[in-house]
Amino acid sequence: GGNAEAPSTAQDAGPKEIVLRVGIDADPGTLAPFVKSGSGFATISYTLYEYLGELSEVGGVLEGYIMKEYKEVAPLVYEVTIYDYVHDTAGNHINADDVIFSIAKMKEMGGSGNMRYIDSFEKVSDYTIRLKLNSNFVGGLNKVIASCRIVSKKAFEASKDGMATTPIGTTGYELEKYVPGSVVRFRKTNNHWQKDASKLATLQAANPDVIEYKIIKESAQMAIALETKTIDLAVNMSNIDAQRFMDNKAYTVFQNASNITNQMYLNLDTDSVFYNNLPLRMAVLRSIDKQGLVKGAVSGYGAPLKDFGSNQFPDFNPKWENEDYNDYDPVKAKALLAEAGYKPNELTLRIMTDNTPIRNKVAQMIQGYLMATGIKATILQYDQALFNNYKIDTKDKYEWDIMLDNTGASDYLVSMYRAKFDSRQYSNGTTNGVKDETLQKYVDRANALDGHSTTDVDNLHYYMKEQAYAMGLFSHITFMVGRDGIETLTYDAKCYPAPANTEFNAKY
Amino acid sequence: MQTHDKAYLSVRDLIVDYTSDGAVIHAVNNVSFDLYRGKTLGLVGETGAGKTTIAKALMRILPDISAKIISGKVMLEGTNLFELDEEEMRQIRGERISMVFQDPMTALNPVMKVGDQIAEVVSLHSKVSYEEALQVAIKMLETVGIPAERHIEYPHQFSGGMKQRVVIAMALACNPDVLLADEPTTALDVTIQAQVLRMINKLKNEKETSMILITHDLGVVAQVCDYVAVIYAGEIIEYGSKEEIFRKPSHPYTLGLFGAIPKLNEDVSRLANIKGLPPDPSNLPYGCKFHPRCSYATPECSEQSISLLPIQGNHLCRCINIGKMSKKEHTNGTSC
Amino acid sequence: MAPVVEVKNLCKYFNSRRGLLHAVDGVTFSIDAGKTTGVVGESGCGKSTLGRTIIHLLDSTSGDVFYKGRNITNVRGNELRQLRHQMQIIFQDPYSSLNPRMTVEATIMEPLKLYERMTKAEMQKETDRIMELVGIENRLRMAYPHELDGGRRQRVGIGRALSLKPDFIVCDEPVSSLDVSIQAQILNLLQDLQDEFDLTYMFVTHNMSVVRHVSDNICVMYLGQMVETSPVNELFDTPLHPYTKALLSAIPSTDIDNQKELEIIEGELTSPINPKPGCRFAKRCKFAVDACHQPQKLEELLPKHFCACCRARELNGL
Amino acid sequence: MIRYIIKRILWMIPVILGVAIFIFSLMYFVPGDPAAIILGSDATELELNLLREKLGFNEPFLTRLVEYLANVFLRFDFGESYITHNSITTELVRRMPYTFTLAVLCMLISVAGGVPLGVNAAVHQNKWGDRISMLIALAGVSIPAFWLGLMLVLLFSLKLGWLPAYGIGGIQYFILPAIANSLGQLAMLARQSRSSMLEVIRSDYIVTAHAKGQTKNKVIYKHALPNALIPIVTVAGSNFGRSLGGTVIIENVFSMPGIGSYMVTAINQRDYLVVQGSVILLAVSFCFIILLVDILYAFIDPRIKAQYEGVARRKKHV
Amino acid sequence: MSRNSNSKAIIKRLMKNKAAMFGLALFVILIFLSLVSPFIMKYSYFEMNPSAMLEGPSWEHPFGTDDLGRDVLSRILYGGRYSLSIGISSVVVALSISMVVGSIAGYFGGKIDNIIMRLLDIIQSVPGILLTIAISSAFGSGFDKTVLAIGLAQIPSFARILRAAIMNIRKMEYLEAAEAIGAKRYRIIFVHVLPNAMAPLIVSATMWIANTMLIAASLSFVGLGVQPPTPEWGAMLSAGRAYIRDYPHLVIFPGLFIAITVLGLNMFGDGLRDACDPKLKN
Ligand SMILES: Nc1ncnc2c1ncn2[C@@H]1O[C@H](COP(=O)(O)OP(=O)(O)OP(=O)(O)O)[C@@H](O)[C@H]1O
Ligand SMILES: Nc1ncnc2c1ncn2[C@@H]1O[C@H](COP(=O)(O)OP(=O)(O)OP(=O)(O)O)[C@@H](O)[C@H]1O
Ligand SMILES: [Mg+2]
Ligand SMILES: [Mg+2]
Repeated sequence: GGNAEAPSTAQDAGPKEIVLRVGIDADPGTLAPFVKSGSGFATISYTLYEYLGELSEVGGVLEGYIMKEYKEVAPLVYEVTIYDYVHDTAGNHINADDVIFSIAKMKEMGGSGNMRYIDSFEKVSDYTIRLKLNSNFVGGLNKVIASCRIVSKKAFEASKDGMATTPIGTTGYELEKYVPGSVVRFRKTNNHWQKDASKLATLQAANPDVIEYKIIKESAQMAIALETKTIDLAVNMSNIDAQRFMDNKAYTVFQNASNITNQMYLNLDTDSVFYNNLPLRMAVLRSIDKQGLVKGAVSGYGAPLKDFGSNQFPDFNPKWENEDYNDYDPVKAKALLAEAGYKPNELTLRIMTDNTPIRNKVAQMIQGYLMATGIKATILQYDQALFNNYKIDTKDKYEWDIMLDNTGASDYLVSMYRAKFDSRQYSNGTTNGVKDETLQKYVDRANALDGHSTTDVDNLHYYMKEQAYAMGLFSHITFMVGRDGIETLTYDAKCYPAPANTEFNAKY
Repeated sequence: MQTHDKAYLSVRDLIVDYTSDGAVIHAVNNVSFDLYRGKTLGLVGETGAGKTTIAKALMRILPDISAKIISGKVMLEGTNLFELDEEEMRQIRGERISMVFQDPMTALNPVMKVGDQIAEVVSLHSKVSYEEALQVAIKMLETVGIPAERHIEYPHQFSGGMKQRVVIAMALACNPDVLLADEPTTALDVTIQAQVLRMINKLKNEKETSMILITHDLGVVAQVCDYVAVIYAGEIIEYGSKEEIFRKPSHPYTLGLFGAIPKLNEDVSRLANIKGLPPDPSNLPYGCKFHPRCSYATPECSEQSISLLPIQGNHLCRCINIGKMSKKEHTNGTSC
Repeated sequence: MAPVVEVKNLCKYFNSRRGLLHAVDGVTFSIDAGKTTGVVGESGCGKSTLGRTIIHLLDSTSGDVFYKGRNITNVRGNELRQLRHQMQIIFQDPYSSLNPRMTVEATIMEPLKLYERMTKAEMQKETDRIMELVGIENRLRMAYPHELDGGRRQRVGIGRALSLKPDFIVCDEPVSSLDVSIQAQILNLLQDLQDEFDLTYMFVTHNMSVVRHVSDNICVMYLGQMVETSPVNELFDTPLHPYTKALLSAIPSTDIDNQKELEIIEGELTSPINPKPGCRFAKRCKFAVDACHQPQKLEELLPKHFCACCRARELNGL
Repeated sequence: MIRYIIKRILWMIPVILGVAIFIFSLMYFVPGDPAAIILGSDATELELNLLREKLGFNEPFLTRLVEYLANVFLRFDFGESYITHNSITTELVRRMPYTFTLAVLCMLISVAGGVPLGVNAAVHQNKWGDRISMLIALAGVSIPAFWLGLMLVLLFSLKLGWLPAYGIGGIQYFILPAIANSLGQLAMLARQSRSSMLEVIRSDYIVTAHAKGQTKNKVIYKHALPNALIPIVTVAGSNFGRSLGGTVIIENVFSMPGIGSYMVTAINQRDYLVVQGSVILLAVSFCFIILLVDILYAFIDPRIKAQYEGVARRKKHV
Repeated sequence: MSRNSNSKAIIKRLMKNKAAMFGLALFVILIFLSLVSPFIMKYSYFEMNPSAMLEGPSWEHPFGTDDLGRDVLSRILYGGRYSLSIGISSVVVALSISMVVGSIAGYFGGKIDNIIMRLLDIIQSVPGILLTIAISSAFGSGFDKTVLAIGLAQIPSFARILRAAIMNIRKMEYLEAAEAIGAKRYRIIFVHVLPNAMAPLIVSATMWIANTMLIAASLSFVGLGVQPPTPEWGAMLSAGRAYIRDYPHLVIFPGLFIAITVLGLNMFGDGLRDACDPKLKN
């Protein structure tokens, strides 16, 4: 990619400026580079800052942005070299000191959780730094590289508010206008440091002359904004709203499978009903019609999972697709329930979930499915903050029996297993209290740099399936709707669109 | 009631009803009377007798939601006020007929300067500039004994007596031909009452104003009035000159009224009293409205409607048993 | 005859926004047993406050109150509650003096419930007796105050006061909000009750003719102070204090044959807040001299006839 | 008057301090850990603890409270957001104009619409005019602002294209949100206006005004309305508080970068300092409006002015 | 309390007021429907039907179905239990606490009153909905917590209303009479003061029940309050706004029921106020 040439209508008197107005559904809150960014900033981020590097797409390959190359000098020790002609939009030259500064700041300010995998980092030469990682797992380096936004130390220190409103990055865009909470506008500088187009990574393109982000939090307003032509592209529209534009010639609806998938966890703490009761776990899993969830919760825009995660990743084994993954079987479920020692309607389970619209529906549907099997269920729904609290807080016993959550990864399927089932990260076994050495072994093997073979991944997959500790439910599709003339949209490895990469056709 | 050709204001067959919570209250029933130039008519009666209603009806300022003038006419120098349209009536209010209200504490607008409140009525009825109207107002204030410089003050800065004087000044500002004074002194202390009464008398004499004075204080009546109408349950039950009424009260109710007030200059060991209670105005007895409480009542009293008939000259009374009452009790009542 | 209530130098001050309000200021008088003592004066002169302070509804600021010779100024708690048996009050406003949510029966019975160890039946009987006494028909037993007219309400108030069988009752303008015909009924009732039970009344009013009718002795108050006190006829025949005189002559008479011009006291009642020493009437008094601005003493100028005016002797030729 | 205003302003200090303490304590006990939010769901317990330590969450309550109060009231520093690390003070100052413009506009709309509606209803009591006005008012109080907001957008932005649907810019951007946010208050004001007008219309001085020969309209607007204004102004003042509160919702619907939307984001992120700062700022501005209302009282009602000036009110006698 | 009232008179007047009775009838019908709905409705409020999602009104589903194919009518009727009980219980919470606070302040006056009033000043200077949101975010979401948050935030204004009423009653002579016959203080408060001071509080509490539904909707809007799947009307309304254009029945019907409740309770409250204060009538 990377063709910055916008196919503007040649007949026009002068070169028409291409303005792309993008509606985003969350407030970035700040434009600062080292602050942990929410979904609001994620979209804007690529227009403003560059990373050392990033995966080309979900499960893709690592592309250097500022990083020219890296090499492994010892196990878990890497030397990263950046281009020696990088400069930011204010003209500050970027060298290894700036990189060291940026990594240090990122770590200090907690801008990315991935920084915790860095054991130490130091400058090696003017344009080379040495990174020592502390964990042995596949994709570790990718995570670190793709989490480091690089800015000039000088520029950062000159900014009064840590670049919250006066950011200076190294992309082809410059901030033109910022009304916090409302509008962020960038203008192309035509002075990007990377003049060699062949060395540009996918997301480094700078197509529109002006990109203006508008924050529109109310979902109904997003559609209205498109219809009243006050935005050109709507990011993250609900499938309900998106459907309105599907048959409309004046708009293009972009569908993209999300890298974030929905999972269900069973409480396996020692005092849980599920503990030492495999038939019961199976009964619950078998009660759930994943296809039905797709239909009900996301109007069919998604797919049931055949593993804990989705098939987007390179380490997903295609043969799983046709196998049974504790799939819906109401008859068997009833039998399993009996086998587990419960009479119909004897057992009541608590389903905990956050309050996102999708999982809100999933929870209600699961409640219904369980009821059909003969298990009563109550729903405990918390806002994101409380949900995280109850999820992590293991000082006492869990407040739930079934937890619904989502997990995403940008590189490997096994990353998700590692995130949830690595007992080293949790004081109480895994995220759902599993204390199982075998599982730990499989997780470790599948994630190890010298592991991660098809067999290792298969072992993990089948073991998880047999033990029924948790289950992947479905993946869903995200919708971006653009007005006619927007040809292609590009997404990053976390499935956020990068508007600077948008390609337009003549109708725009 | 015989017509007096010099009658300045005459009221004929006035009937006013209120509706409240679905019940119809017969507040004024067939009231007729005349008012002469420069004379004062006293309307005397107990609470709820309908005195205020009569006065408000004359000015057509009854609450239009609940009150209804059923019939009657009010002739002011030959014009029937009830036939005027609202705009013409407005011209008459304040200019030709004005009213002093029962409670001086509440009759003044608390957020307007007293000077402005008086000036308002002046400027409504004469084609003078507001400045001039204010000058008139200030003069009126001085007339009632309030220093001119206090016209910029608000009602709350005045005492009760002064407020009543302001109200009177307001009522008199346009030299009305008829003044309706509704219990102008009931809310006041005796010493203040004396001041106000004296002032009313003075103004009346100077300006030849006709006045209707509503009160239930017979002392005030004796002090100020020329004629007296005793009202009971919305009817005039006795009418006459002050002398006639005080010397020879004829209706049993009037008699009772006189007997019930302790006298300053005389000792009785026990007050005569009227037994029972005033009738429920929504359910008035048939015939003589007083008969349930009357010690002279005969069966006829409840069988026919009783009319107001002259006993002597202009002295009218609504009772069929006057003749039958013993002479002794009669004189007893008048011993004041 | 021993006085039932004696008041010595009683003061009651209120804190007000602008200063100390001398509602009752150094009042001394006594009330004879079985008699009615009238207290008159203009609105706000402290009549009600005096009555309420005597029966301990308000705490006095200073001075003493004696009941049947016993100093009750500082009684508290149970002792005070016992005293309530003997001293009662009837209020001016029959509308606000009855709890709108209590029936006639409940109102009259409440004091009995509070004190007497009576059975329910006894209380019922006692209520019957009181209702008959004050002339309330038995059918109104379960009626609420708003269903009653002013006269009947006042009877209920009287009944409530009587149910404890008090000796002494403060009547705070019990008839001034009633119509004349009803007023006469109530006055007669009070009189009958007094005769029957040998009650002692302190009768507060501003209606001179009423006070003349009911009282044996009379006290005239002006701005918190007692200016004159004497037997009733004496006061009406030979008023000594200029204020009393003015008050009497300001009352319009119903005697149309002897109409006199009403006498006017110029000016109005001044504020009782932080008053200056001396005669408080001086400002409105046509006889005022410098000596009037000195504190005045209540002196017995004629037998049983006290007056607080330094010029009273001279003006009345005594 | 000036002294009164100064006194009131001084009194605001403890009130606002109280608000700060109150909100701080409330937020202190909020479950849901910002550290968990900041670090996301894959944080380890160790990391969480480190962050808590860093953010000072492990300090005792009082220490944190005192430190917070000192920062807010001595250094005018609301701290920095846990999430964005931005200075909350800067952010609040930046967002304030939008929120206030919106709230003031809301107040204007509700007054301009509600008062005439209520007065009209009162004047035509129990007639059609009254019924229709009150039906409008009832509809107003029963429609949630966000629902109305979206409906207005559909009509005026999408269908008619008259007004912008969201965002900020000129005054036209504020119109729809202001209408949506103020309808409920307009309705309340209409009801209040109606009932206080009804009360006033029954007053004697209104009859007096009629008796002077004043025209109906003048009586209503010159005599009645000014007297009915106190409760109306009171409601209008508290409506300002409601408008401020309403911005929490309406700013989100209309994507306005005011304090309300700032606060909602913060609540969901457990960004306590932001929530505290926003609430304190809104409370302070509400306090000022209440002060303004109190001062306005003095201009509406001379009696209140007199009170402020320390001249006691006319005494009321029973 | 058996001696309870002049309420008889109030009730009599109230019964005569057609609008008030109509309002009360609406409210009672809603309560009744919410109680019997499980027995009379064809569908239960949680029964999902994936083949009938987001259907508009029809004979089968008079109010249509929601995004999970549940019958909206059943949900609304059943949801009345939550909505109405949020209103009623939060009023009970607010009333019980504000009665204590208000009567202490009103009856004892003086310093205690001053302190209480200053505290209320402080709480009241936080605009109501903000306060509710703040309290609610402290408690978290859920039915009981929402009730508490809404109720607690209302205490200051209820306490003030009660205090004002008590201040009025304090001037009444029947209190003096009670004191004169030696009634003890608690008796005076509970027998003579409170019952007579409750009327304005009850009136505003009545009207306020309706308001809680709007507050609940607002709380849901900001992600607090009772969370769906609870078929609380405010939450349904808030959740349905995503469908406001394509499937308006998801917001219109809960909105309508809120409006009916508000209408009914306000009509009743207006009537109650008129009945308590007959002066106001004419
Ligand atoms: N607005 C009204 N609505 C209904 N009834 C009314 C109204 N005003 C007066 N009444 C009734 O009409 C009757 C006559 O009342 P009015 O005020 O004329 O009596 P009054 O003689 O002036 O009494 P008072 O001496 O108390 O002033 C009374 O029964 C009263 O209750
Ligand atoms: N509780 C109180 N607090 C403050 N001031 C009071 C109080 N009660 C009475 N006052 C004041 O004390 C003075 C005397 O009042 P009081 O009620 O005793 O007068 P009164 O002679 O009974 O008047 P009225 O004839 O109007 O009943 C008045 O100025 C009054 O305002
Ligand atoms: Mg009258
Ligand atoms: Mg008194």
